[in-house]
Amino acid sequence: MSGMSPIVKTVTRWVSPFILAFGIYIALTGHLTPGGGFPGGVIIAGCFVLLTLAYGKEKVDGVFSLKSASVTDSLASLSFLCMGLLGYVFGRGFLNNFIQSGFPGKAFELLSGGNMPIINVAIGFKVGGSLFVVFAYLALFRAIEEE
Amino acid sequence: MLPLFVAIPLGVGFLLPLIEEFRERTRLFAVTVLLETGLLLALSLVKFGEKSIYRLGGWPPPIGINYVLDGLSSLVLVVISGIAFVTVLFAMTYMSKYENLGKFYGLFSLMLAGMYGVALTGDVFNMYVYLEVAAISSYALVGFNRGAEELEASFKYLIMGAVGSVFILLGIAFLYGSVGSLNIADISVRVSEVSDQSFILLSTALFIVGFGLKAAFIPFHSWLPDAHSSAPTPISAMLSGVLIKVLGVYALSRILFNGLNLPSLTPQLLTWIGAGSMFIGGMIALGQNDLKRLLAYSSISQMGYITLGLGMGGIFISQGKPAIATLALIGGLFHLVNHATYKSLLFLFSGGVERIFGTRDLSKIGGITRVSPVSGATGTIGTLSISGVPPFNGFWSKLVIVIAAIWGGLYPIAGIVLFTSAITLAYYLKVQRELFLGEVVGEIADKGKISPGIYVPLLILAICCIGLGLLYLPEIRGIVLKPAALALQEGSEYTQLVLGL
Amino acid sequence: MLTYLLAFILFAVGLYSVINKRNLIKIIMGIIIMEHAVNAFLILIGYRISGKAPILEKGTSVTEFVNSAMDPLPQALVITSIVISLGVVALMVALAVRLYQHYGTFDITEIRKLRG
Amino acid sequence: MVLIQIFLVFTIIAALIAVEAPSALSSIISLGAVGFGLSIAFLWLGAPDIAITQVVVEILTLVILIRATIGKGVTEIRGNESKTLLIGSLILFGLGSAFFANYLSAFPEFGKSAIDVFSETPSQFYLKFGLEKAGGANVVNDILLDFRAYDTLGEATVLFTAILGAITLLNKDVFFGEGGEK
Repeated sequence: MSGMSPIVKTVTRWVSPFILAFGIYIALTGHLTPGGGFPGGVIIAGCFVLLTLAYGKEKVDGVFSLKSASVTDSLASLSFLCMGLLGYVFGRGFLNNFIQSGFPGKAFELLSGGNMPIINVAIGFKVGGSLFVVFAYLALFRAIEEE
Repeated sequence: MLPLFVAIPLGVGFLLPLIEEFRERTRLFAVTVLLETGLLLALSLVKFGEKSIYRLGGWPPPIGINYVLDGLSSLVLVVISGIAFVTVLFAMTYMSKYENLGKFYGLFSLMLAGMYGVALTGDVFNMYVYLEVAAISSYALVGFNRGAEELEASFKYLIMGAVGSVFILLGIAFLYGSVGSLNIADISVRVSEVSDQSFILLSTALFIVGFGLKAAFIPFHSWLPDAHSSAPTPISAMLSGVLIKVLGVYALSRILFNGLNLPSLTPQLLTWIGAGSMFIGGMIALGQNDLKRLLAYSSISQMGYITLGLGMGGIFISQGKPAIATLALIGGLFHLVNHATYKSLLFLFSGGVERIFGTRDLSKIGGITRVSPVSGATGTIGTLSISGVPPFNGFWSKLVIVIAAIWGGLYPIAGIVLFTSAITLAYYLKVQRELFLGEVVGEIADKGKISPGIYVPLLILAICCIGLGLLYLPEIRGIVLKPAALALQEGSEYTQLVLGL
Repeated sequence: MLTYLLAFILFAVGLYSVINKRNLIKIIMGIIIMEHAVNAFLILIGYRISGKAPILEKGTSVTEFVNSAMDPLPQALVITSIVISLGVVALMVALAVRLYQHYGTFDITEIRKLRG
Repeated sequence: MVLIQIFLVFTIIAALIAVEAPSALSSIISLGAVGFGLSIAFLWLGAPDIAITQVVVEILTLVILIRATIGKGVTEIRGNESKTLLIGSLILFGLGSAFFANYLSAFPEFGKSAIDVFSETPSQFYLKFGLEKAGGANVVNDILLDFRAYDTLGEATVLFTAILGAITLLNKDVFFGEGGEK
């Protein structure tokens, strides 16, 4: 996979930061506006998929390798579980929204909803990482097949 | 304590692939999972017999999701943990030459988490989600060997399983549309207030098809023999031993008995599906030559016994014969426990046979008792229990089912059960003749010597096969099996426990 | 009423594809279509005539919101089920690609090595 | 309401084309039309969260499907389709529709959700106390991440499991067990 034409590469270079920022925005403000961790994560994954398609596997490897993607995947899943377990440790129950009951933010602001923005970001990373992993594996598999 | 049942396997399942990204530590993975299952076994034994609910996130039942621990779920928890522990003990030696074990044990752990989730949850949609966790990891595990046949079996299983899941989801959608709630206890309160039951019946039908696909009832069984014979041996033991029971029969009966208050005609339908699976599964098993395929078809047949017991219980409940209903339900659940032990024993044993001879074709091998007396003896105990020979546990559960059928006046059912027992005996006698007795046939591979790591799990399960016969004694039965049967029978008790009405 | 029925026709199209097609990719598509149909049905159940999205805006009173917002629970369920179906599709595609590597075809009748 | 029906009819037609189209690429693109049509319908049905999720998930599904099939010469494989199954499924579908036509009165009317029909449903609680108790203005996210967070944990696990399974199956490493690569 050597990548696509220079036009595609240039456009991708300009557009991808915005896509990434949009994905993070969608994930971060899920509790206020439509969106949330899942669509945000898929958009983040889509950004890297676009980069891979435009530039070819080898170029992207340095920025966002397969290994770092699957490490992100595992770590983000673990951090979601840990958020749940923290509630348990604090004696408020598994998956309790303990930050909301401790420090309720002002409604309609970013820092409201307690655990929710944190979990949303964790889910965003998780989904982004795992979907990029599966795409990259499929691409890799094709590359091996074509040899 | 209850969230730990799901949180520990989830944590291990997330962690092992992460460690494998950096280093392949086969021994560490196996020991971690062994410790995990051991811990969970201890936890489920400590919790046995307790009746409690746990509110996840602290929200009261109809609003949040809750765990329910009653007689039935604590029994199922012990079965899952016990079989998982023995299977991991076996896999430690058996799987040690494979690669990607971090992913293997990770998926195994996630499958466990899914099963615990299904066993504990008190919410229909949550049951669907965790059922998917367990099912998806089992699809991947079936194809773990990555040979052509394994992949094909896995694909077939995946398609059938996905269709089943879609049907279950559609059933949930109908149920939500007609009662407006997802909590099982809340549903059972609201269902009795709905005037026109036709959509409840429709969602019941969808549930029976969906869970029937997961449990491999007879018209939906075609994936099971392929999947169970292609999976790595420890996974076959898990799939046949617990997965189809938890995902199929347990989940279905939880929803039908506790949630929908047994809509009319469903008990009859369940009984006849059970009788059909039992009979047809047995007949097909009779013609099999591959040991694992024979065991797989016999699983279909034995699942029939369990479904039949539960269905008969439902019939007697609706006829107003509570005592006999309890007996029939006890029969079904007793058979569930027994089948879990001896079918995992036999699948693990078939793995040992494959190690010794390099093949599972019954016509090409024989005389295993002379090659390896210990595994021969344990295999004999397994076949004798499954065919229902008196001192072993399989006999007692079949006896309870037959007694319930006769007392309740369902003579044709009793006849079918007896006839199927005869068929079961016939095909296991064939296994006896071909595999255990006589001279050594077939080439013995180099690794013919069976190490303790392989036969110790077999011995544990064989001792369970003999020991579980004790559950027939009324005193022990009253402690272990009766609360489980009553959990299904007394729907109001369940509602009270969850909603605190 | 017709609206519910349309969701079911979509479901039937998916089921038809799963049951009747020999191409692995078409079978996968059938399952995707079935899942789409169930999601659509769930959303239709939660629909209220002239309702609004279940997102509070500054200044709306809660009672008015309760009377005018769509049912949020089916929407939450649908997000979950969309993601689950995405996972299942990824797994199915991985298996199909692997099977293609072994057999050189997506035709299911040529893949049948196993009995019954 | 008519608009929703038009969109649903559009998705049905797209689905039929996706199922019957001879070339792989055109049927995958028609499948995309099903997803995008539905996501517009979701927008009309007052579910923006799902519309967004549906769109992005659909794009990724299409990319994965095209990646998997392109260049493999997948054309329609015809002939020998089992007629009995087709007839059986048509009969089942007919029975289902007849059932619907007969008993539809038992189901809540279209346009009325569980909130209108039943009393004290969980949905009413979510709408009433979502902002106050969970703190998010988006009630769907309140449900996903607070009231039913356990479902979301399961959903994240499902995705993790599926991806782990997929990479296990795609892994090229040779292994030494019995069976093995043939």
